[in-house]
Amino acid sequence: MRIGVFVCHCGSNIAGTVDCHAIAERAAELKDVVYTEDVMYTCSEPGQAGIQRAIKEKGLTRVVVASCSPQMHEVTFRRCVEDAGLNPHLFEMANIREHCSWIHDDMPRATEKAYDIIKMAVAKVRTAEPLFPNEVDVNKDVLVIGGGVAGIQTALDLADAGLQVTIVERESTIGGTMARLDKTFPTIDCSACILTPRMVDAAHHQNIAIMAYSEVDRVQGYVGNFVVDIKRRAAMVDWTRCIGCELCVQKCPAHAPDRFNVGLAESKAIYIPFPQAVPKRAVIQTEYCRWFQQGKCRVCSRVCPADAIDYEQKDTYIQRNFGAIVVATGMDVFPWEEYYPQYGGGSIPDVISGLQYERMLNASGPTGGHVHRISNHEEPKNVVFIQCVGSRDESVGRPYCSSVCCMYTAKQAILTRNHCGPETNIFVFYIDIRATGKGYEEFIKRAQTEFNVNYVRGRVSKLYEEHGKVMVRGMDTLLGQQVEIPADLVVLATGTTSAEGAPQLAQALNISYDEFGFFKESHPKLRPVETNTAGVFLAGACQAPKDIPTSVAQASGTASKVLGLLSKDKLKTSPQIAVVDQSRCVSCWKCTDVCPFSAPEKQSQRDGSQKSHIIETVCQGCGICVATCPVNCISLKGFTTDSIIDQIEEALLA
Amino acid sequence: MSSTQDAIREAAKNALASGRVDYFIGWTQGHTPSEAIPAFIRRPEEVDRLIWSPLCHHNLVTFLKRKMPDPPESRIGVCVKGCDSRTLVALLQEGLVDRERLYVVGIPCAGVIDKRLVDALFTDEVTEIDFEGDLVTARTRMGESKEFALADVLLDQCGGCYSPNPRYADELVGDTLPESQGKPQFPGLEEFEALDSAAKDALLAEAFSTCIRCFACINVCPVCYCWDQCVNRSRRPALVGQKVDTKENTLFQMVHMFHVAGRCPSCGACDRACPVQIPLYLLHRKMNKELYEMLGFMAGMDVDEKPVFQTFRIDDVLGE
Amino acid sequence: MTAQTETRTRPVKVIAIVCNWCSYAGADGAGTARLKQPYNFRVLRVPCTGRIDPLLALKAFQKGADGVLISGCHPGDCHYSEGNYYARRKFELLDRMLPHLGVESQRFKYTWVSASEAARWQSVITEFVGHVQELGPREGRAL
Amino acid sequence: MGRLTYYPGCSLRHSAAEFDISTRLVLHKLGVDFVEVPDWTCCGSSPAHMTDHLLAQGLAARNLRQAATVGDEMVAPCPSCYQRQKDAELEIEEDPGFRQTVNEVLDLPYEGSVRVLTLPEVLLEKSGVEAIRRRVTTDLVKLRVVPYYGCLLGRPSSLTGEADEEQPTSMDRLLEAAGATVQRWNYKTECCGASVGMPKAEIHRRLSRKVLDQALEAGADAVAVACPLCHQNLDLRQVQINAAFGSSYSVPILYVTQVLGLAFGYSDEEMLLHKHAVDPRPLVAKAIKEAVAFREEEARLASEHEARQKMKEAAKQDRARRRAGRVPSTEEGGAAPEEAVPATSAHDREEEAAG
Amino acid sequence: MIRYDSEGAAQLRDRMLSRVKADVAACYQCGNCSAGCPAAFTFDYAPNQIMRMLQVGMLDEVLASSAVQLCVQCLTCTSRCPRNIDIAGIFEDLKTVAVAKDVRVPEDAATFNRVFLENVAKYGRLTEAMMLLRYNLMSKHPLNDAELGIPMLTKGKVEVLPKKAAGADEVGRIYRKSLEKARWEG
Repeated sequence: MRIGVFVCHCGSNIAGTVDCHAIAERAAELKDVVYTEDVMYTCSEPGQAGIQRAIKEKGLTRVVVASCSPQMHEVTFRRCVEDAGLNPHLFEMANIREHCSWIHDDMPRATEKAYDIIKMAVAKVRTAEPLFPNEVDVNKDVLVIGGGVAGIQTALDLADAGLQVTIVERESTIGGTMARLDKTFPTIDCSACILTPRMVDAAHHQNIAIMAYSEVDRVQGYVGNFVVDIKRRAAMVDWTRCIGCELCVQKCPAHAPDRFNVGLAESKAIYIPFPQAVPKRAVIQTEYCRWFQQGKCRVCSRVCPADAIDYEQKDTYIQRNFGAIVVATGMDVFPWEEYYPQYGGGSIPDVISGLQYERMLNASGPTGGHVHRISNHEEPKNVVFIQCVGSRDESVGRPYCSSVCCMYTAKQAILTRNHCGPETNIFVFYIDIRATGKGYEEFIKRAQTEFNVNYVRGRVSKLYEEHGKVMVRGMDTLLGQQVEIPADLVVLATGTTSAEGAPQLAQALNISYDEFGFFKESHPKLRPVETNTAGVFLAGACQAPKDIPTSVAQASGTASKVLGLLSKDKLKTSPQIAVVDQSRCVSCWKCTDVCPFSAPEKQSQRDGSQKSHIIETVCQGCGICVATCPVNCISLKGFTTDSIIDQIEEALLA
Repeated sequence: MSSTQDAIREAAKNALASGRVDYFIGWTQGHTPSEAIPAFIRRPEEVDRLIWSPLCHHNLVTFLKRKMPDPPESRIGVCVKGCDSRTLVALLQEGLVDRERLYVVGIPCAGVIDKRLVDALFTDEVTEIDFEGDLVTARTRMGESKEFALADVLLDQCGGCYSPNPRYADELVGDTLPESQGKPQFPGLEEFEALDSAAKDALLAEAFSTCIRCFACINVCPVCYCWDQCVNRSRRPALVGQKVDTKENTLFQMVHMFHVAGRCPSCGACDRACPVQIPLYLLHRKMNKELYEMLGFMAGMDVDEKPVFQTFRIDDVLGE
Repeated sequence: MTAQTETRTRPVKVIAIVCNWCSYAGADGAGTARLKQPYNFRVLRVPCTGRIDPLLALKAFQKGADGVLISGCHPGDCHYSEGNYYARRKFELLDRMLPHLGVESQRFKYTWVSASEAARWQSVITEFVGHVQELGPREGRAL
Repeated sequence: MGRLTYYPGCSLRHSAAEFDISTRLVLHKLGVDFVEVPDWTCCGSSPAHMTDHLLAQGLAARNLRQAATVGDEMVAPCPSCYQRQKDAELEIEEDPGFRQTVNEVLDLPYEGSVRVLTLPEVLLEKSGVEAIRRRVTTDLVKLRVVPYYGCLLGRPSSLTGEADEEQPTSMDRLLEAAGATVQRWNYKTECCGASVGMPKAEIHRRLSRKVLDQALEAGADAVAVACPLCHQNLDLRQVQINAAFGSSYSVPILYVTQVLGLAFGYSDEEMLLHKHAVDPRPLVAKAIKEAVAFREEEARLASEHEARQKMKEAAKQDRARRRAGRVPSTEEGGAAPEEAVPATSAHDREEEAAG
Repeated sequence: MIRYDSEGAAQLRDRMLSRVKADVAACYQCGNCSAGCPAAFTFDYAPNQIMRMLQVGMLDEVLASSAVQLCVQCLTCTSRCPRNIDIAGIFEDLKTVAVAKDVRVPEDAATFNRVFLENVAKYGRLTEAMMLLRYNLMSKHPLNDAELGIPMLTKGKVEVLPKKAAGADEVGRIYRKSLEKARWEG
């Protein structure tokens, strides 16, 4: 056995706290280590070439690179040693950056620790065995969860490339948040004019199937072979018959809050969110329907020309197979009413959210695009915008920046000027203005100059009603003065949160999410659209708050990643899976009890007995069976019990 | 007592005569009337060898575990006491014995004798133990004789026994005893629990230092069935070192303890089998107490249940 | 300084066995954020806490570890769906039994740190190593 | 041991005697057992904690120690006293080292653990909304009040047990249980400026004026408070406010316990209403009188409604009888069912007139 | 022009972290504390400006400010701070620093506090009339609140002849011991 150890300086990232040269020299004394070297950047082209040269010239049979986290560069170095003719699993990484140099500052102690980490890696690689991947067939259909602008973009890109795509959308129409917006920044072009053609494209694309009013219920399987149960919610309307004529909506006598218009108007119990809905199909909201609540009415059933109403409809479940899954579940608006009692908590009618204001500005919205006070329908003289409501506010548990509010507030302020004329005073309370996109800063400047919007630097502490006005008590921190504005309309730049149910979906998909419910990408810079679960990808605001340009760009990036994955007919599976030493198996079947994937099976032996056998393509390599097997006859390749014990011993050896 | 014994003989005779079983496992008298030993009865005529008395402490379920019975297809009758039955249930829970090939004779048991307590009362070898109601008379080879109350020489776990009646049986002989009420008792732990960490460490070190790795505890354990493949014998993986010293011996015992966790009902067979008198009951019973407090779980109570570590509940209230 | 006081004051050795998907990534995150941590712990990466046999923790103590930390994904978030649920039961039992095996309860901990909880990793490992250091190096005999 | 102790504090002894008396009477009426903290002394609020931390906690700890000799809970009606003692309770409980430090300045050490409660907490926990409602004898429905919590009864919510520091609800619930009409307003927790009241009159005048203004804006006739300092600022100093701003406020300021007491049937004298600078007695008398009239009117309307319902029911039965009668015999036959309806209605009207 | 005092700033930050568990460095100057402050109109510096001064170590200027003395401790700033900083706690601590350092501020809070506490130290319980009288004398506003005197007296709201409470002597000792300690440690 000939082990080579390469210690990376990572510029000063490691060498700043760890004496890389010294530990490279010391490592040469370790058993079986025949070659060591410290390198400025191991991952660089010359760094990798050096490793390959050493493998050939020194006849190395195992390689350890002490550098960053394996999550960063394990793949890189495995490919590197493979290109030099070594099995990629005869390589081990020692993480002396994230787990050592970056968390310490005392060089002697950090160096000692780094050396221990290298010893552990050497111990592990010593018992490593060459591993070879299996190949499985790939299903080339793609599931896109969420039909907002990101989901639509990914679906169209994939469908144009020839893949079959299914969009599963929770609402009865695709379109997502963007469908509710009036204009988009920084161009002030009409949101619907951009989006609805794309919605129609998706609906008409021969490679796209849209399953609206449906939810992902359960996900099984693995990359290339996901098995997904989809729940189609009962719409109480037979969509194969419904023609979207809206006759039922016109005649329905039962009123319901209009969710699409964020409560600014009323809708009917039978409901089509907006005229350009795709698919344009009606849904009965049973909690408001007279038939379901009181057992009388059935007006919709009588007026429907297509005989589509079906009061007996039940949720249905279908199972489909996919090779890859794109999550594009988008965002929700921060529920400010629950968190900001100092702003009236929703009890002051003339204090509205940014999304409500979008609907108010919209020509096809509930006010026909007329800006007025909610309380008395008068045109407002003083309009106040308050930024960072539900963003950058730890007192409501939202420390992050929602990234879109500065821009949409500027847009809304400009539109307010257009709608209300020059006499209206427009104020924007801001803390910092974040205008980092193309043309964004210029847009803000136009708001301030061309549209005469008064930007006030400071937060608003309280809103209260007085003499028919909404009193805005704020601070102009640049003047060092408290300010009070008697406002007619207050628009809160409500921040973004993850979509409702995001954690549950993440759990079904086995992907990570942060404390706010945003899904976690595999690496923020190097793998921004992948997740840690192979075959599951992210697009749009479900990963972090994003504006439309960024969501769409990411969606196309996601599509290219999916295409890359599905361009192959077979996928290599990870060889780091469990394997049974049948000569030692005592057939206790505990492994079959605990495996989440049903990978262990009973295999008949020549002597008539049965022994456990693990189906290689099903095993995901978690190792639960390994820890459960009483005789330890199952071992997890790459993480054998002996290798763990060896590492523990090395770590504890003085 | 003798009526129970007769009933066992009757059950065995019927099972053998009808061809229901190939052989029947019960207890018979050992070399002297001071002990009972397991008996394998193959013919109806032999059933009179079977006995029942508080000397019948052996857990016969041990003979049903993996690689036993021999030959594998044989059908077997077996006697189980309340505590024995729970080990049988544990095997049934895992599907490791075929209940179709078993004929289980269940015996409600009011407690068995801890022979070690009797031996301790004499300097000479006890060769004869008689029972008369609650009175026990023991005689030695030299003829010394003492009388004492049965309750004084029962196994400590028998007092406050939680399952005196078998949890699983095809036929029940003798009168059922009142089921215990309330929480299960885990006797004999108070003194140990009260020790501080260092004292416990010292106590265990002393106890395990004498272990000779004879595997008696493991072989006699009815729910420990890996035989030659036991990880304690394994050199690869080298979880337990083959060196006989305190540290390795402790780990050796830990392997047994953690491997039977969730399936061990504290029947005490290991404890009685140990030739160097390591108090094996102590940690096993302590573990079962913790498991009870942790999940409200007791091993081998219900055939339809899964052993706790082969399943989970999402809403387990454990940890943070 | 006598030999005895030397052993009593030497830095303790802590083994942290963590799952690849959550806690290892959380520790990586802590590194990326330059969150300072104690020197005397060593991280061992396994795919899932479900992979960790409680006996491995005992093995670590037997081999001279002064503390053992197990950390994985939060219940419900396991990359393999269920691994940490099994682990939770096993390590709860170990946690309860260790004090009776002569290992003070502060020397063992099992917990959950997600990939996004860099700060939590820092506080978990700092507190744990701190508690172990308070108890000092183990001079156990049985384990 | 195990008893609730009562810490009146300096204000309640004199300037807010009516708060003290009404609190004692209300607790007594509700059957809440309590005993006064023996030999209590000033809690030091607010100068002590703005002067020295140890001094502040020492003064509070002395009272906790005194309370511990007779009980394990302490209610301090004055929110200021409450905050000081609660703060000391928490810091001493959390940090044994600090307990040691505090004990060094005390004559005798404090080793107990007394839980300090706000007055609304005690009323809601030890008695509850239902019990209060049951004991109401005087109808205060025409007494329109706004509950004014001020700073220290709601903030910080971690200390006061309120769910929300911007929108506390404990006083609302108490006043509603007493039968008063509680108006919604935005000034529940705005500061009246009391703690610097004496040194900087300007602050409290402006703030208190705003409170009075908002109360009137909300349609209230009176402000209910649970703090002697708030009371002093709003009531006693209303004259100063009027002088300073040329206003003519005359808003009665009632302690929440006075409202409860009045509802329980205690008299104006028992509730010491005469002690207030802005005399609340005319308002209270008017409200009680209006309530009586209102209830009478309500009862009248209800009985009328009931009578109408009865008649409708009778008419319905009548119709049903006739309709049923029509099938077997056609002798009545001439009367078409269409005609039967107006006939019944006329009958209804007669009966109504008779009723 | 000012020069930043990094060392002083670090010391101040540490003090607030240990005494109030509040990190002044977390302040991002949104001004919410100032916006909601009921007393800020009388301050020379708005609360957010005080926070900024603390961030750069301007302790002397902060202690000399009227803002610290005039803070009414209503906790509005603390409860609404988007960075969860206990601003009122910081102000309270600053008041004690001012007392310990015997900083003279042309506002009367310190005098009021001293008169109040000395009264309590003497009688055990606050005797409002005596305190008022003394305060008005010491602060040289003999007629301050005079219009209240009559209603207070007639309404029976003042105790005319103060009595010493049973625990008064101990209270006096607490007062002296605490301040003694503060002087030594300050």
